[in-house]
Amino acid sequence: MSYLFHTEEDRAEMLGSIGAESVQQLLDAQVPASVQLKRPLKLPAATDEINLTRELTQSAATNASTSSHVCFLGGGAYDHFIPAVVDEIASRGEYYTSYTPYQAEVSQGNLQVMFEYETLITQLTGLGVSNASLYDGGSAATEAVLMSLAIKRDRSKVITSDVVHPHYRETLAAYLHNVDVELVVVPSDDDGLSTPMIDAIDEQTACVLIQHPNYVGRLESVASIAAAAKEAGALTIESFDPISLGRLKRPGDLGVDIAVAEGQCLGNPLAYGGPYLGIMACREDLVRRLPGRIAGQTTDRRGKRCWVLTLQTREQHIRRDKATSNICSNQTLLALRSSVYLSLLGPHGLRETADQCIAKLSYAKECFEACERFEVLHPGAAVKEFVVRDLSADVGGLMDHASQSGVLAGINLDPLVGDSTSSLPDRYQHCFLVAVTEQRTRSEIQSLVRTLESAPALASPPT
Amino acid sequence: MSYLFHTEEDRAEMLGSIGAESVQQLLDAQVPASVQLKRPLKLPAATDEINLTRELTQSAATNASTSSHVCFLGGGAYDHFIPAVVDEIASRGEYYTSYTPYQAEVSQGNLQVMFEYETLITQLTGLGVSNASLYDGGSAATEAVLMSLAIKRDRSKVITSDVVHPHYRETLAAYLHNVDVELVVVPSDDDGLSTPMIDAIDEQTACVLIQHPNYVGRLESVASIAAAAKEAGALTIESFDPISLGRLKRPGDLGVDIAVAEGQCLGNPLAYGGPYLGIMACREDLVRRLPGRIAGQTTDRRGKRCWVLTLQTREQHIRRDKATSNICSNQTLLALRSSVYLSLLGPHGLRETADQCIAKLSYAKECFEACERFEVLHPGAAVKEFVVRDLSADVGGLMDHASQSGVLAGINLDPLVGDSTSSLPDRYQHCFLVAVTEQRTRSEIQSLVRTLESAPALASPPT
Amino acid sequence: MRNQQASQLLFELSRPGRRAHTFDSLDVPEPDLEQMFDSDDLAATPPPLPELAEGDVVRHFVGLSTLNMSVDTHFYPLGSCTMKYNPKRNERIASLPGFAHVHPMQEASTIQGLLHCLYELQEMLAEISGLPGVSLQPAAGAHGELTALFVAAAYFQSRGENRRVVLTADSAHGTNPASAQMAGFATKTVKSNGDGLVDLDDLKAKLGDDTAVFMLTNPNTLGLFDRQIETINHLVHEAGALIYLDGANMNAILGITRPGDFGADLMHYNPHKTFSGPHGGGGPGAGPICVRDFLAPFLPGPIVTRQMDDDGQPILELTTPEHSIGRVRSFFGNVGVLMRAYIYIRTYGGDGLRRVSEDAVLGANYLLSKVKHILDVPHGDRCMHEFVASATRLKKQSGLSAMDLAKRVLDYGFHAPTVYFPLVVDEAVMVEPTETESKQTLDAFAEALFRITEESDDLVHEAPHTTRISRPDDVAAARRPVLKWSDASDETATP
Amino acid sequence: MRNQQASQLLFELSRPGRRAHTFDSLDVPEPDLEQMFDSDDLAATPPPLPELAEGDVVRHFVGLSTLNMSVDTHFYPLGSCTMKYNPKRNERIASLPGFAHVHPMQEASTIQGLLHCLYELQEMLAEISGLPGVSLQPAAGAHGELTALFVAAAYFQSRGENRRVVLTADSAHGTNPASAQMAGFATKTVKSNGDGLVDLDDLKAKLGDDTAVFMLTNPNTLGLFDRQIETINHLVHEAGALIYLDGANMNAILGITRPGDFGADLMHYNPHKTFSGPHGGGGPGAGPICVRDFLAPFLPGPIVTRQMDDDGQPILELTTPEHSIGRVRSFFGNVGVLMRAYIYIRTYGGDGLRRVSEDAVLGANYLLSKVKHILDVPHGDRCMHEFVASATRLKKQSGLSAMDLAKRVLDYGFHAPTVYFPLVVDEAVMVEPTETESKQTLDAFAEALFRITEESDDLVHEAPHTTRISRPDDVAAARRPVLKWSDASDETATP
Ligand SMILES: Cc1ncc(COP(=O)(O)O)c(C=O)c1O
Ligand SMILES: Cc1ncc(COP(=O)(O)O)c(C=O)c1O
Repeated sequence: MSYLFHTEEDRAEMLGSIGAESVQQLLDAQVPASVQLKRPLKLPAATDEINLTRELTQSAATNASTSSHVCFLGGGAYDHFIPAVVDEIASRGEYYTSYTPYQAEVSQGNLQVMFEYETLITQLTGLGVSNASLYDGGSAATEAVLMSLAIKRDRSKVITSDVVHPHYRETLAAYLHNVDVELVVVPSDDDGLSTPMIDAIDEQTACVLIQHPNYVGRLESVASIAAAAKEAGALTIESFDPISLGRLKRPGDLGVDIAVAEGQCLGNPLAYGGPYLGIMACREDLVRRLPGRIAGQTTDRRGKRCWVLTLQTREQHIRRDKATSNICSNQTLLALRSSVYLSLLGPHGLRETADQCIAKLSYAKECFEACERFEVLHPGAAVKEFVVRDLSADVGGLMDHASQSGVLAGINLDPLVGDSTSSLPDRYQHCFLVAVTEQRTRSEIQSLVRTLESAPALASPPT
Repeated sequence: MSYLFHTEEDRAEMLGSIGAESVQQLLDAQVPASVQLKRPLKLPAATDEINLTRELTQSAATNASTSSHVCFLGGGAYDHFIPAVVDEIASRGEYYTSYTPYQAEVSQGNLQVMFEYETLITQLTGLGVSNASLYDGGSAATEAVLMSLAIKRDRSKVITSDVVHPHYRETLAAYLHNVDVELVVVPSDDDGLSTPMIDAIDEQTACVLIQHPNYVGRLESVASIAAAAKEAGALTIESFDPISLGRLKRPGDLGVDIAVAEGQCLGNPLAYGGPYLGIMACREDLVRRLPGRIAGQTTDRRGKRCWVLTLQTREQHIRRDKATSNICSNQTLLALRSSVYLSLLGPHGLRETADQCIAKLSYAKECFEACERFEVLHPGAAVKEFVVRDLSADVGGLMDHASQSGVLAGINLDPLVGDSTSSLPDRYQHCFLVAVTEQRTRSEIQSLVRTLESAPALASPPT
Repeated sequence: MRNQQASQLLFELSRPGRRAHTFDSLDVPEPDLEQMFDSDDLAATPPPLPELAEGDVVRHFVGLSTLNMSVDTHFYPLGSCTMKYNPKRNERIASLPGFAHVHPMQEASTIQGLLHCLYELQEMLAEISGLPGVSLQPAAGAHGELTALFVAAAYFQSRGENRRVVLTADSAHGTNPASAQMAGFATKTVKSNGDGLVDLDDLKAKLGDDTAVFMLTNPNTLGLFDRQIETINHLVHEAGALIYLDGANMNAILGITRPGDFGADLMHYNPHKTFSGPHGGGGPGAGPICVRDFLAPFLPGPIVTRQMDDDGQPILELTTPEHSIGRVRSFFGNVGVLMRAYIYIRTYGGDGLRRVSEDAVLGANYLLSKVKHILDVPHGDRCMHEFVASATRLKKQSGLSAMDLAKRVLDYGFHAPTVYFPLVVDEAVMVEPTETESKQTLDAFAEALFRITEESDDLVHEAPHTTRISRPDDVAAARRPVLKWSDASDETATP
Repeated sequence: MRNQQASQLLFELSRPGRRAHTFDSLDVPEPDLEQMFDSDDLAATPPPLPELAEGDVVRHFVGLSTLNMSVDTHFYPLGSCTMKYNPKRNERIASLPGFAHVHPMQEASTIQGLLHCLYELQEMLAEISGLPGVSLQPAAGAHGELTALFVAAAYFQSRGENRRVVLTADSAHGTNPASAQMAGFATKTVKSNGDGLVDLDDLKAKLGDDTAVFMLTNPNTLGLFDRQIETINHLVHEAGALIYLDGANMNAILGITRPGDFGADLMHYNPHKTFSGPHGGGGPGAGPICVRDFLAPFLPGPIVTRQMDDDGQPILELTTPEHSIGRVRSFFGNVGVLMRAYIYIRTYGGDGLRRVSEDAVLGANYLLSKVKHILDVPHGDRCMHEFVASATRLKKQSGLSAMDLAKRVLDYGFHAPTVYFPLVVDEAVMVEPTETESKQTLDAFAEALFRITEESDDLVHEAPHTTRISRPDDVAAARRPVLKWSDASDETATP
């Protein structure tokens, strides 16, 4: 039956050795009859590989995907190209069917990969130390805030901005709900920038959390904000876009203390939101408060260089309720994928990828700007995302229209506008967020704009 | 550039060590200027992975395939299910990027796989020995004939039948064209059986080549034919269908001397015809005339069981023009896939697969029989293929109609009917060959018949 | 047969100017970056990543992979981790573009097939647990614990109850107290009794008005089902608190008993354990949670719900529960892992899942029946899906620790059991064979343990002998952390 | 770290009743087989295949894979085999359902995308070779040789010429004479001269009225380009014979010189060498052939041709040449391998391919410049893409043979070079580094060779020491062949 091994003969022999009549007898001896389930589980019937493969292949084919549609969706998850090498490596059983490297002697592969990943992340961010991964960009941003609060024990204010990723802020709010911390979301200025945040920083501030480029694609004045935070004795957390660092300055070079990112863009499939990769790096002196596993270098009994999990006293399995975080399973396989991705790209490939995004985004912006119907909200520099306003249609309907023509045109920002801690400001009403990666072609961009332009307009535009 | 390694610095150092100014100088020293190409090759420009992947993914999507269409095509290549395990194993670099196991010490994986494959094939066929693979079913059938001719040096007649796979006969004819051998293609009887062949066997006959089930899906009287051949001192070669052996008697149990098969059905992708797997097994005493590589068991210097390429004096790299065949590269990776497939199926899975084919074929036959428009040519037992006649339409047009509705309905036999050595007899005019594998469902079969039934009929049916 | 270069680091293989990923020229105009960007924003040079050829990258990472033990290559009886066979069909199906290449911000209307699977998975998890409210959002078991505690906190808050304490068992996994602390609770530890079960007196003593949740692992980390469960259930609920079930050990009880039926109010699953999601060298996992109906309004959103359209056709939508705690991560959840769980459950069906647990219990008891002749097994000769032996006697007799034993096991071609966990057993050796190992393998493993106890102490002390490295110096690693390559010393190659 | 069970054979792992692949019940009526079939046709029991669980199968074959060296894991300088990096994008793209799951009997109208690629590949191969007629049908290099000889035979037959002899070089690969014999020709061997090139006098002596074809390898198996090529060309054609080029060494001359331009009338490619098709542990390969225009009518069919439809859109069709020899196998050809070649050529383009050959030549000459200080290299210090050294001096001095050297190389983590081929060099050591290896790797390999020559004779004689097995007894294997498992002795497991 499916993946089971024991033949009837095996079962009999095994029960004999145990000295039991049946497995039921073993269970009855342990599980009170009163709590045993007396009926079969009500689940769909067992299905063989042929039928399940057929059924789910057909089901998969009903979903729009980046294979069936041209994707301009972003907002923290991007349709960047995944080189074939990444899939080939990550599909090796020795990687994906192993556990956390608790026995270093038979886990040197995973441990070296983790050590290399950590090094790559420090190279990428310009910061001194990286952990071996967290769950995703959103929880990583939150863990960075918790880490800051632990470092700045006497401070209880966290400052962020309304152009930081709505999901990240919503996560942060959920985590902070039961603890005695004030979360201040500072409104961005008309240019979609978080600079006003500077004025909110005070002596009570443990940390500021900014995103660069921010959710609406704008480049923040990270260095100024970090300088102001430092001045006030607060820590600066930057949520960065890894691809953008092919061209933009690194967090470590901007005065940032803790850098976090969603690592999906580094060779990981979109997979409707996960598993993704939470990246986290920080100043070297903060390492003992860093959450998550860390691999480090040491030597074996024969003096040979090797790798181990280290600084484990930060972790839950040693320190229980005193740990820096509760994280146990992390995203090692995704960290592996990202290491392979970064190794393939190298410095020049990363720069070229960023530059291709910038060039194609610029072209897309121009195409929208050339169109009467649309307004590009924030002109100026951007790496892979920008906001377009269309007053002549319901944005949801517009996006539906496009997806029926095979284009995933953008993220409808209307549902994200509001006045909760996680909302976007009103300025983004009637807007959508367009992401352009290096994969998009000139003709795809042209057809995006053409498709949207041809969508029916509302009888009376909204006010 | 793509997969190259040398940096400019490397190049300079390497040239320095060689003592050459440039690679061009190295070339000029060896390749006469008169034959050097003075212009760049006229090939499409280099294309990066992103663009090539996009272009060819789009190109692939334009092809009908068993993923986009329901496939009832057979004729020696079948849409059997390929378990995920097969792909996973065969995509391991240690298998697919290694060479022929010339250094046994670092090739024990491939060698053991070959030895296991050979054993599996002997278990499957009931014959004493198997080689490690030939190119495909067609060339394997031909090699078996050449092998028979080499064994029966004093005989020069080869007998086969007009219901043996047309491609196999065409291949055989091409190979025999320059040698002094008479190829006799005996017409089948009205039931599509090759029994008349028996009367053609004589003292000059080196071998008979039959296919069972034959090209039109009929079960041959293999045992009688083999007995007659044996009586006349000739060898019997059976081209079998591996899946059918889940239910049918094995070649070795029918008195066959050499069994060959197309092994595509054992876990290998259709891939528009190749690479496929030529299976060949024979009586143990014929092994020294067997073409192709063979792995055998031996011990190492420490007495440990191990595997090597053996009986190499049959092969071209040792015996050159005295070899049993010229084959060098074979189909090891496909043999691996088939070994994994057979290991997963086991005796019961193979039987169940055959039985599901038989049941679904029977159902399909009934559906066609229930339809006035169609005639099922040969009633009676069949494993996975049968012939349908439609006098009311041009068969080519009928098949086109079906494929436009997402069904690859069958092989149009009209183009194969004729009077060359490789033709099918006239009885198969206006016919098509339908194959039904375990993958087909009741509703797919129903829609096959419905689709064909709904095809426009000819104004005046052919005569 | 080792490729010597494979022990080098990526950074040591790097050569300036070497390239793998290259690009065709742009098909759009090249913008003037200097003009477009503020010069303060631009980096003069890209990050100093290594420069490699594609062949370098492949050989490096393929080579490294061969230094790992894994379920695909070795028996991996790592207690508490349920290292069962990871089906290849799960990998293939979950990787189809229609599942794997779907953007998380796509509208529900464009992904009905996927949402159908996720909806069914919610229903399945509810049925298996006996708890009707399901959130697929958490990214791992620990994340599920945390999320459920947020839910519990919101629930009590909604009732105006100020319950600030979470009780955890001393045999619990470290994530339990860590999650409780992170969720803003104070923690108290409940002791185990001599049978390895919850010490009821201690539980009673610690339960009070301020108790929000008792976090229970059942079967617990000793592989024992707590037969006092009804009493526990009564006591905790009497005190007005909730029971949280750490579902890491669900592999023992699928279709046999349901957390909802034995008193749990909230729980998480580890689909990467119970439902064969591969562990990926440490992750990803997923941590879906199930809760009682009265807790469902507090679950994080979105959740997949089903409506009927005008034609009576089901339409799947994403909704957020009324009093939702919000969200605990970005986007929907670890869909890739969840899809594998879904495929796994579809493969077995209800009877099959029960059989999975039965075979897991059979295998563990069989191995226990052999191992008890080799090592002490302090908590009796019956267990559920795993058992915990102790190397204390061995340590006394020959100075060999659980660690020594574990290291020597590696030489026999098996991964080691979990050691030194749970903390309530000295020199713990925690063995979980899972249902996807043959009797032959279990016999060979028991035989290896036996042989090791007969071997010379030195041999075992110095183990492992056949692995790439001998025991690493953990102390030096922590004392003088080297956490990234700068120009770490190179390996020299001698065969 | 070796899993001991991995050395067992599938058949030894088998247990009656164990199952991997299982089936849902039939969705059509179950026929009565007894009634349907003649009882003579039915087997009482299915073939006695092994019975295994899915986990058995995976662990077994994954385990075995780790006993192979391969390009993905090791430098593999196996002369004549062009073990270059096998690009992963080729694997991914060729495996797309629209290429990999196409039935060979589909009508051309349903596979225009695929036929477009194959058509372009024909054009590319014609351009690279300078020979316009192309057949993609042959399944490997040797099969290409045979097919081309059939074409030559048909050509001469069409002219009424009775030419029954094929000349092959003494340095040629064994497939050359074997193919000639199989194609019905008599064979004669042409000697090499002292420079390792064709001995022109011997060629002249053997050329005659009865000569059909001279099979030439150029660059030859010594890695030398025959600079007498124009003379050879002249002599052979003067005699009314054709020149066949064994294209196994095309990796040396892409875009540098073309067989059609230096006199070849027919040739094969080995896309699994030159165009990066993986070797699969021995195959599959492909052996497309290119011929001069006057030979094209004899090629096997089908061939992809391009027509324009009424709208001027290209339509691809399958046609059979007018005087076709028929076919040499079933169906179209080894499309999976051909698609990889197509993708490879598209990746590099024309300039890129030339660079491939330049780097192959550079790498080989560089390695030669190092190795010549370690071993004798009888044919000078310049080569094309490979070179042949000789261990004769070593043998005289220390009794170490090419074989000993090769075995010891394995211990250094490299695959061995080809040894004892070509036959014209004593104790031949044939090294082909390919263009996809770094200078570091070449240096490490040369260093290993050097060290080996300094090592104690015994150490080298007894090599390899670090592999799974020591040297196998080939003689016993051939003398008492054990070619299948019956109940071959089991391995016992001691670490
Ligand atoms: C008993 C127990 N609880 C909780 C966890 C944490 O689960 P995860 O690693 O998925 O976060 C584990 C994992 O090892 C466990 O064994
Ligand atoms: C020089 C030469 N010719 C011909 C061949 C035969 O090619 P294949 O193995 O593809 O049949 C080879 C393969 O090793 C070769 O090296």
